[in-house]
Amino acid sequence: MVDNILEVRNLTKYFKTKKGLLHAVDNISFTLERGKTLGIVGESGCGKSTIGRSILRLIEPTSGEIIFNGEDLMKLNTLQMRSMRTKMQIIFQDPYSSLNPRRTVSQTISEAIELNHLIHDKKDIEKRVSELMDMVGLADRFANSYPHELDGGRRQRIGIARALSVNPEFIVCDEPVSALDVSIQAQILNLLKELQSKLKLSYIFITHDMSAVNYFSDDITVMYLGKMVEKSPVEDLFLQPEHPYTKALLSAVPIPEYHKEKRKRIILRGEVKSPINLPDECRFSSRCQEFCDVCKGSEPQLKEIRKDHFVACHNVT
Amino acid sequence: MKQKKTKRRSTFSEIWRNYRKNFSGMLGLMIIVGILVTILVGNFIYDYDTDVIGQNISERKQAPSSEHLFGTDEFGRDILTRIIWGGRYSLAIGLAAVLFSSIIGVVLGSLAGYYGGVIETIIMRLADIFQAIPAIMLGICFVTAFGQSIFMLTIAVSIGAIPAVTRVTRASVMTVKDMEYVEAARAIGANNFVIIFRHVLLNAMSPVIVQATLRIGGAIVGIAALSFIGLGITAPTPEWGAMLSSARQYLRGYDYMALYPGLAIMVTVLGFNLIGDGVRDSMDPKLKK
Amino acid sequence: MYRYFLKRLFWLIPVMLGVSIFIFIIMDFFPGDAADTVLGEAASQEQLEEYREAHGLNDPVMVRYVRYMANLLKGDMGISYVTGRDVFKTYMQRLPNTLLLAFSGMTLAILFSIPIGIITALKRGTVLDGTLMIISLLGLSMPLFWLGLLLIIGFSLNLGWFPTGGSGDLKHLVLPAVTLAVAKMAMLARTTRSSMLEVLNEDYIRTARAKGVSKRKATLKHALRNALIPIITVIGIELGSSLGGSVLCETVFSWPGVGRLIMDSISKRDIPMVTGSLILTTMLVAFLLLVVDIIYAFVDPRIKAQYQRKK
Amino acid sequence: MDKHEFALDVSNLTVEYVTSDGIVHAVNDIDLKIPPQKSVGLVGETGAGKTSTALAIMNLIPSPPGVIRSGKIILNGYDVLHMKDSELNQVRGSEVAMIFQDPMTALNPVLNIGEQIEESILLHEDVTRDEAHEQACEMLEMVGIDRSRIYDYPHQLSGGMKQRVIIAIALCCNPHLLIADEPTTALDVTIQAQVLDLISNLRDEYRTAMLLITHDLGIVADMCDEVSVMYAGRIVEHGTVEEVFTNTKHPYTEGLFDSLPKINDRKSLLKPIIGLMPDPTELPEGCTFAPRCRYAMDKCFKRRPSLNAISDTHEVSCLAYEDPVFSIERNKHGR
Repeated sequence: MVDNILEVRNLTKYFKTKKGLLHAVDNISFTLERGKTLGIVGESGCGKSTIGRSILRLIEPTSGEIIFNGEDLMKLNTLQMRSMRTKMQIIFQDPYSSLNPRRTVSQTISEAIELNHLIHDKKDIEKRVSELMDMVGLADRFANSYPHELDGGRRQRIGIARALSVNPEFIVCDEPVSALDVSIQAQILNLLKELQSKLKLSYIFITHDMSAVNYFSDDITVMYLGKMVEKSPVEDLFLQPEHPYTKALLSAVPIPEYHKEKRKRIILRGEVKSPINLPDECRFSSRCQEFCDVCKGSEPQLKEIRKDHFVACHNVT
Repeated sequence: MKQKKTKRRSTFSEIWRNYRKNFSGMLGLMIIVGILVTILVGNFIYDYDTDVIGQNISERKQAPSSEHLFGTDEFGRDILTRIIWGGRYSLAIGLAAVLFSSIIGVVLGSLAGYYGGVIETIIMRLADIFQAIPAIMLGICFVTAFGQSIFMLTIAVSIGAIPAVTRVTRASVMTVKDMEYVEAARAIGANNFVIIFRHVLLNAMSPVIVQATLRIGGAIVGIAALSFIGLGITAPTPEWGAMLSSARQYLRGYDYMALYPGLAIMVTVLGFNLIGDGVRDSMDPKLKK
Repeated sequence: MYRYFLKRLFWLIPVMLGVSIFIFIIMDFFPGDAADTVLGEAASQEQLEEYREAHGLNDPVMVRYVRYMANLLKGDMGISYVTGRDVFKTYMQRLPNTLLLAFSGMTLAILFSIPIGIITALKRGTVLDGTLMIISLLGLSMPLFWLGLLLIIGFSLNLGWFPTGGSGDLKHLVLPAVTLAVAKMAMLARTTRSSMLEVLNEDYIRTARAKGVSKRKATLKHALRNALIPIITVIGIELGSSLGGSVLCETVFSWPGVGRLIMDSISKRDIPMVTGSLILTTMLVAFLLLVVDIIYAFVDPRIKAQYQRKK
Repeated sequence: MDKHEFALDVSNLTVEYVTSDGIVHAVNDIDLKIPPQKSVGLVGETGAGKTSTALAIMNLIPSPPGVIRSGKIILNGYDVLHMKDSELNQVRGSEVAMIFQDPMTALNPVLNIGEQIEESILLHEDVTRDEAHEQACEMLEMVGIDRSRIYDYPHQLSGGMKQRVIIAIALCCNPHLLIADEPTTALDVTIQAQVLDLISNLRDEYRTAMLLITHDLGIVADMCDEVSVMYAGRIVEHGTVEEVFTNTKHPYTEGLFDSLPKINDRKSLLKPIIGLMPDPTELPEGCTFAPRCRYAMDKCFKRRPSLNAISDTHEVSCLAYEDPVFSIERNKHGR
């Protein structure tokens, strides 16, 4: 029996805009095994961040079920949801806008402990804060610093400590390293990995960086314009990508190795479709290198083509 | 690794640190402190009934001299004394008016910005209506309708500014509301109260404070203007605008009577404008290098 | 574009309704009423009451408002209590004077302030910048009515170049227009400067410079047009305030404009005149701001695109 | 050989920013040479001084607060730092052109893209307005945008298209040197591939030399012939791409490689560089990388290394190589 910490079924989020309905997330389903990491990759505007926020109901999903530890989060009221968020947390992309500039490091880290009445004694809270800071590799002397006095890497550590402060079992990492420099990225990725094994955390790892997701995740889903186009264990996806978009995405990643000949790349043409009022056809058809008549007919559904490997493409069977 | 010092520094002291480096801001602060001290000292050395409003026909309309530095008015009262005494009205009403309009505007603007929807529509339409009527007309009508008490004057001067404050606050709150740290606060279980006060309002206040400091000068001119057209503080109370108004009849030959009260207004307003510029420069991160 | 204009014009209706209700209510608080004004102090209590009853002055304020608005829609704004003349006609007689003053003041301000703003932005941190900015700060801090008095003392009484007040030929216009222009000039120069400074730091200025555009041309062609939006806003607001708020300038120079009309009517408790004038002035200002909005679209294609999408 | 040996020859360039918090030492005494038609990558992290170097080459360092303290920049024979403004304006855009990092803000929002391309042509070529317009249309097609869009405004284009318009502006006067400052950092991966592909095709066609500034070693591997690695305002290693990638010499370069997750080897562990880049207002006395370097010795904290040649084309700035047997780990275990 597999122990799933999270199961998302038919998650959908539409935003109402002046021009029409914006399909941010369209009918997404996946499961996350306890202690594992699910990577969600895709380019800007594909809805990956909306998924992360919808799971915590920071954004109210339009429809769908989010089953966390066997309980459907969509059925909880605001208060119940608030206490449920001690089990699930989120780490944000931008280490600048994700910290309140007027709160010190210790104020930011201790806020959740106080709000949720996890620890009552002031001394114990202090102790817990310094324990958390230690855990994420922040020296104690920064406790009274303000975020603007610190660099991006340290700020991201504060964000991680804030998320850990409520002892969560599950964390959504929303592009946690995209805004950081290469050498700092590696520091943070290693920290997150280390914390995962130490605290038995389950992650959803949202990113646009294929190498990072490969390093970090067990399973992976590829998103395009709010739809899941491919889903599989990481090794399988990188060895044998099936969806034309995944193939293009993988071939587009620059590889930092010397190669005599120019690498062959799939260069996509055309423009990304507008996510508003989408017609009933494959969303990738405007840029697809394997486009044919079937693609215009209807929207492809996810099919299992190998064990655990799902693809949504008319041309893949 | 070298230990990098991290001083504990609050945002307020950070702003003050920037402000101190601002030459014109410090100049403005010096002007205003100087004026405040003069008014305070004047309060003790001049007696209202004899020195300020007491008439002295024998010394009417004397040009500036060593005895009367700014000369005397048509009732023989020393103009310098009256200017010093009159400063309290300008400053008190000016500051009170800005405080009043800021409080009302911030409350309305925050409600509109944070909650949106119907509340926002109602508040912003009301702001449209009040902004459509020219501010000075609004003040004039208000004083005519409700009387010329100090309280009503304060409201008359501030009422025209409320829509602008509301707009600025709303825009700022809307920007801050979308910041990720507000979302993070929600994610760790903060309720609306905590979010509004701890995370949104404090961070949304900079533009409001900047705007408020820049508006003090305008409020002081506002009260002087009302007095000038006879709707503000009335004789014999010495108010700068009222003094200018009565000096109008004596422009020919006694122009010094119109000179000094206006100069007092200008210097005061200049002081506050300099402070306002300084505050803006030290609070606006865009101008920081 | 055209449809957007109509839509915005349509939007003005609720705002103007709100404005008129507000004005009507505040007029209700004015001390004294038509009976007092028309019959004078000699009238007895009975006569006053009789008059009030006959003219519906004892009706609730909302009833009177509806009656007023019904008349207004027929184009009838009532008759002045004091002069007995038609409110609308009286207002329209005064309006050209106010428009003349406001527009000449504004033109003067624009002619000087925008070049000053551009020069100070380009020469940021130099002595020239400092001097011009201090002068403009002085201009901004100077109360308009005091400046008016100083100009009268200097140019009318001492030099005798211009009349002290009243209207008539061009000479009468000079001092009030200059007075009005000075404060606006200060405001506009400062706005131009800060707006230019902001724009000059933009990436696209660097792009232009990188392709070999000279500094002068980058400023005048690339920066100014982008900086123009806040400048136009301020011009609009200032023009609006000088239409509605010219009371002070008109008082100092006895200029027979709308502001003086409203002030005189207020002091004489001529409520129909005040109500009508305020409503008309407000409409004028609102319409002006609408025109400013339309001008934006010509300057900034992004805004134009927004308008067009709303078709 | 061309009449000039190098498309770009920078020597001893030092750029500082004088701020109220102290002097920011952005670029410290660097040399940079680009042979005609070659492409050199300038790699480094945020704050390494890459953009300042690029702006100095254009002589467009914002001043104040920026000051070019010393150095010589010879751009295809032109001494950029000692030219009159009017002459400089002739060089910019025709001899050297630049592509900027953020396509969202690099185009003027109130001018249509046609006007912005034509402007450059009219400035540098003796053509009529109509001819310039026609050339602009051709350029637009060259970068893969339909000529019917010439009257579009920037806000009507996607990010990738905007960057292509910027490329069109840069290349329309056939410059000898193209400076591309993080040209794809703001773009999605698939769009990045499009834009890089376009740049390298056009560069081949126009035979333009290129200085490619980036933080992404992968892009360097695809696009460049030589690479300079920059750290805290200094160049710490320079060589051909092959040398630097397969025979890495500087510990910082090694750290950069070890910080990257490998797309085809997910099991390999990341070995991040410890610590942070030093504050550019107070650079350490010795080697600027010493505080973060795992090979650092006492002398590294005291003495500043200079860039020494290892082979004809490979240079490294590291004191450890005074010991002839020293080698860094990356090369010991193979790639």
